[in-house]
Amino acid sequence: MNGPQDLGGRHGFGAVVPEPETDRFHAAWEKRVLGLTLACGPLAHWNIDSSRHARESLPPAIYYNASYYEIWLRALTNLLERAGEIGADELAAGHALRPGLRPDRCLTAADAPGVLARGGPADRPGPAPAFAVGDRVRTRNHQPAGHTRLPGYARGRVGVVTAVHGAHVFPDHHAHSPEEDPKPLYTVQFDAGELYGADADPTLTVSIEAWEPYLDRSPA
Amino acid sequence: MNGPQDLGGRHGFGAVVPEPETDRFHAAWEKRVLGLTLACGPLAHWNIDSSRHARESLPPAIYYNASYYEIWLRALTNLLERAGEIGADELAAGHALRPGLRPDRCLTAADAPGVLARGGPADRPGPAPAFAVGDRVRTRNHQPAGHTRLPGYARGRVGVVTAVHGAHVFPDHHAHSPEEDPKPLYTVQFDAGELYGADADPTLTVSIEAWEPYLDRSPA
Amino acid sequence: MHDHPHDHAHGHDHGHDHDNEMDEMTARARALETILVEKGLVDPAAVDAIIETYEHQVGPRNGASVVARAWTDPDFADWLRRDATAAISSMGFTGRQGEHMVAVFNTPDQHNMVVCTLCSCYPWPVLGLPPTWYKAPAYRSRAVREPRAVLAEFGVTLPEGTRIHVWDSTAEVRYLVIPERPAGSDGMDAEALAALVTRDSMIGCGQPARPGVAA
Amino acid sequence: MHDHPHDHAHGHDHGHDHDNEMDEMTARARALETILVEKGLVDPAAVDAIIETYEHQVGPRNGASVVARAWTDPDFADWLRRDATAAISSMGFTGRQGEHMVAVFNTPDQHNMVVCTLCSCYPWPVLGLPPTWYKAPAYRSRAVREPRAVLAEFGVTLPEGTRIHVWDSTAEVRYLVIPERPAGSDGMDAEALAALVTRDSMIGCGQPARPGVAA
Repeated sequence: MNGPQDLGGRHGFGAVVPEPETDRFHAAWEKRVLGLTLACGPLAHWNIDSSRHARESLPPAIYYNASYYEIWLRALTNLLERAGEIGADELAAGHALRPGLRPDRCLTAADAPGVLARGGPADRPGPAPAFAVGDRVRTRNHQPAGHTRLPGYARGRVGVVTAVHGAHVFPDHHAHSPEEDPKPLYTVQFDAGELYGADADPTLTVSIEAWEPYLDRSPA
Repeated sequence: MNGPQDLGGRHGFGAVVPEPETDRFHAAWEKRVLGLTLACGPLAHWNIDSSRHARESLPPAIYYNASYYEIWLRALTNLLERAGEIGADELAAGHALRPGLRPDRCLTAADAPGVLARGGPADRPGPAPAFAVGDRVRTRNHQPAGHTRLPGYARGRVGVVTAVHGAHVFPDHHAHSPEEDPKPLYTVQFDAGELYGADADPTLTVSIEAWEPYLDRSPA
Repeated sequence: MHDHPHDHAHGHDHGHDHDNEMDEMTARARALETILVEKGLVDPAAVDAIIETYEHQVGPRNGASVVARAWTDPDFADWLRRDATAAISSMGFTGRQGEHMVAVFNTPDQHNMVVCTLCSCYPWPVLGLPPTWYKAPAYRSRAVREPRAVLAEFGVTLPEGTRIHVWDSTAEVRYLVIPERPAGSDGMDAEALAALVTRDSMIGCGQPARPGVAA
Repeated sequence: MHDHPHDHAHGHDHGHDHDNEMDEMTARARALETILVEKGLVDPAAVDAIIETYEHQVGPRNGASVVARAWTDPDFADWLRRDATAAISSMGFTGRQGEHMVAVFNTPDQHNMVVCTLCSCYPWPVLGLPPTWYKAPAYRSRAVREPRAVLAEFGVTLPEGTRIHVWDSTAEVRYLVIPERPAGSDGMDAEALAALVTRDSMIGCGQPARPGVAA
């Protein structure tokens, strides 16, 4: 979606403010939000793509005024409501008014480190790639109302495939369905002039990862 | 600029809320902001293009949380500060602390209706048009950091010229300079499929006005 | 999470229900006006005159009279098609935000809608000041992409096959939609017809009222 | 105009200076946790364990040891180039947000920078949690378009002719920048070298410290 998350190449957001490497959190609630978000994953009501979609579906007026942990908390709340695990009445009360749906899946403290250390790879058996390293491709004018990982600034642009990663879970599908629908994934590299036109930095190259349905072969 | 004003085709802004035709204003301050904005025009510190640029230069977090009259008030304040007519100290004090620079240009009540009724046409003597009605053109990948009136959704797209309006003041230049730099202006019409790709409404055609520097001839 | 300003951004756009913010906006606007008046840069009577113009004089009844005349006077309709700026000016409607007018005529095959995706461009001399929704992100983002969904929110459903042309006002050209004359209005005079013409129908977000139904 | 939340959106992103909001966020987070714990969906001890992992165990010193080894062990550097996931995993750094690693090596001719324009993708097993700026709109919007201006805000100036490659993490592939080994570090062992490697240098927004200058 052409939502608030699609930030590459946009103007008006001001200066970057560096921060010390030793800063981990800026408030205790941020830690709880991190922990809650990761602890709720094993409830298996959503996947990484649908959770990203929940974040980018926040209204732009909210998204641009929120810190990232606030975005996480709002999206987590929305995901839990949609899953039927919590209700607006419970949020207003600050207490559970009904039992949970999947307490059997509750992550234990003992299991937590193992879950984090295992992670969740996204590569899958899937179709053979249509493109090879060195191929010229043009990204499609792909801008669905739903989730996508093709950023707006790289839409309809000609680039070169620089890596083939095998088939990976396809987010455009997986954000809206339990089906993983694996598609070949590529790294595609663009000259900045192709992305931004006349006043681009001539020394800049940008690459994205792009799934095969984002791409068409481009004449040399 | 790829700023918060560039809204065409973006997602996430929710439903349109109609309102009665008899609603003119929603608060008394809105009237004053309208009046102040128009009354400050004759001070001639800025033009319509630089005032639009002042509005779109507000940070997205502010722009998307503000009503349009709030956007006007913020932009007017910024323009007056930049012109040196007011200072942050005066805004804090709520009173003038120095004389104005151009009180000689102050719009009188007697002159106001005439100024509004005259308006300010944007057509000028200028270069002959390079394109004619029926020509196929492609909009450029034109996305300057400064002001432009080529919306992002219509960038790099093929359309047809449906009207030639003569030369008009060129906003991309005029927003940043007193020079009007007139350029031929066209109406260019696009099929929605060209703008939005696969899931576009097949019954939809969209047209924009485009100045000649936004356009290249496109092969048929 | 300060839900007050954020979650209610929408209500805020309408400005009805936020007394605190209203007070703050009132204070800001008043402070700026005070400073400008004290500096001699603004005459409050000129501000009053501008408000009077757009609150009570220049509004959508101007456009409605243009539309009604187009429905009843074929020569005027032709003139509107050829040179809307001149035709509209001949009725006394001129000035700011109406310097370069184009009239677009709805037909059974094509519906026209007007938007300014980049700001709030709108034909003031014929329609007055734009409504809040016209300037808000929801309309500006969606009109050029999903006009049928937008129309549904205005209670308008077009036949499936009708083509929609959306005019994005990116320059100083301003558009006036001339809706189709409603069925059952034969024999009505221009004044009666003008009463059927709604503001929204001249933006392309509504239809004229039918005779016998209040506009 | 409620400047508190709006004008301070930026400070808010940093969360240092807004006690009121902080309190509201604390209340919201606490309410949600209470509900989830009461429902048996979340074990607060598991939340503690997750926080402990990313607050005290998994952080940029992991990445620094990878970089230092790459500087001192050519076979390992080759392995990193060929299969960073395996090479990094061999040092015990695995898991969430590090499942598919790619190491990109700075050279005198090319500087590498990493961003996630669409959200906050970041190689947690080697760098820990991303800093606030990495997740904020300013960095996400500008890194792919004007990286030199962004680098200047980090105090980094590259020679004019240096090419910059910005890697936008749009999938589950995660990038680790291997900066150039600083001059004057000959003879230092891996542990001493790792102390020179800053977090920002592994994102491409900084350079390693020079020997004798605190990292």
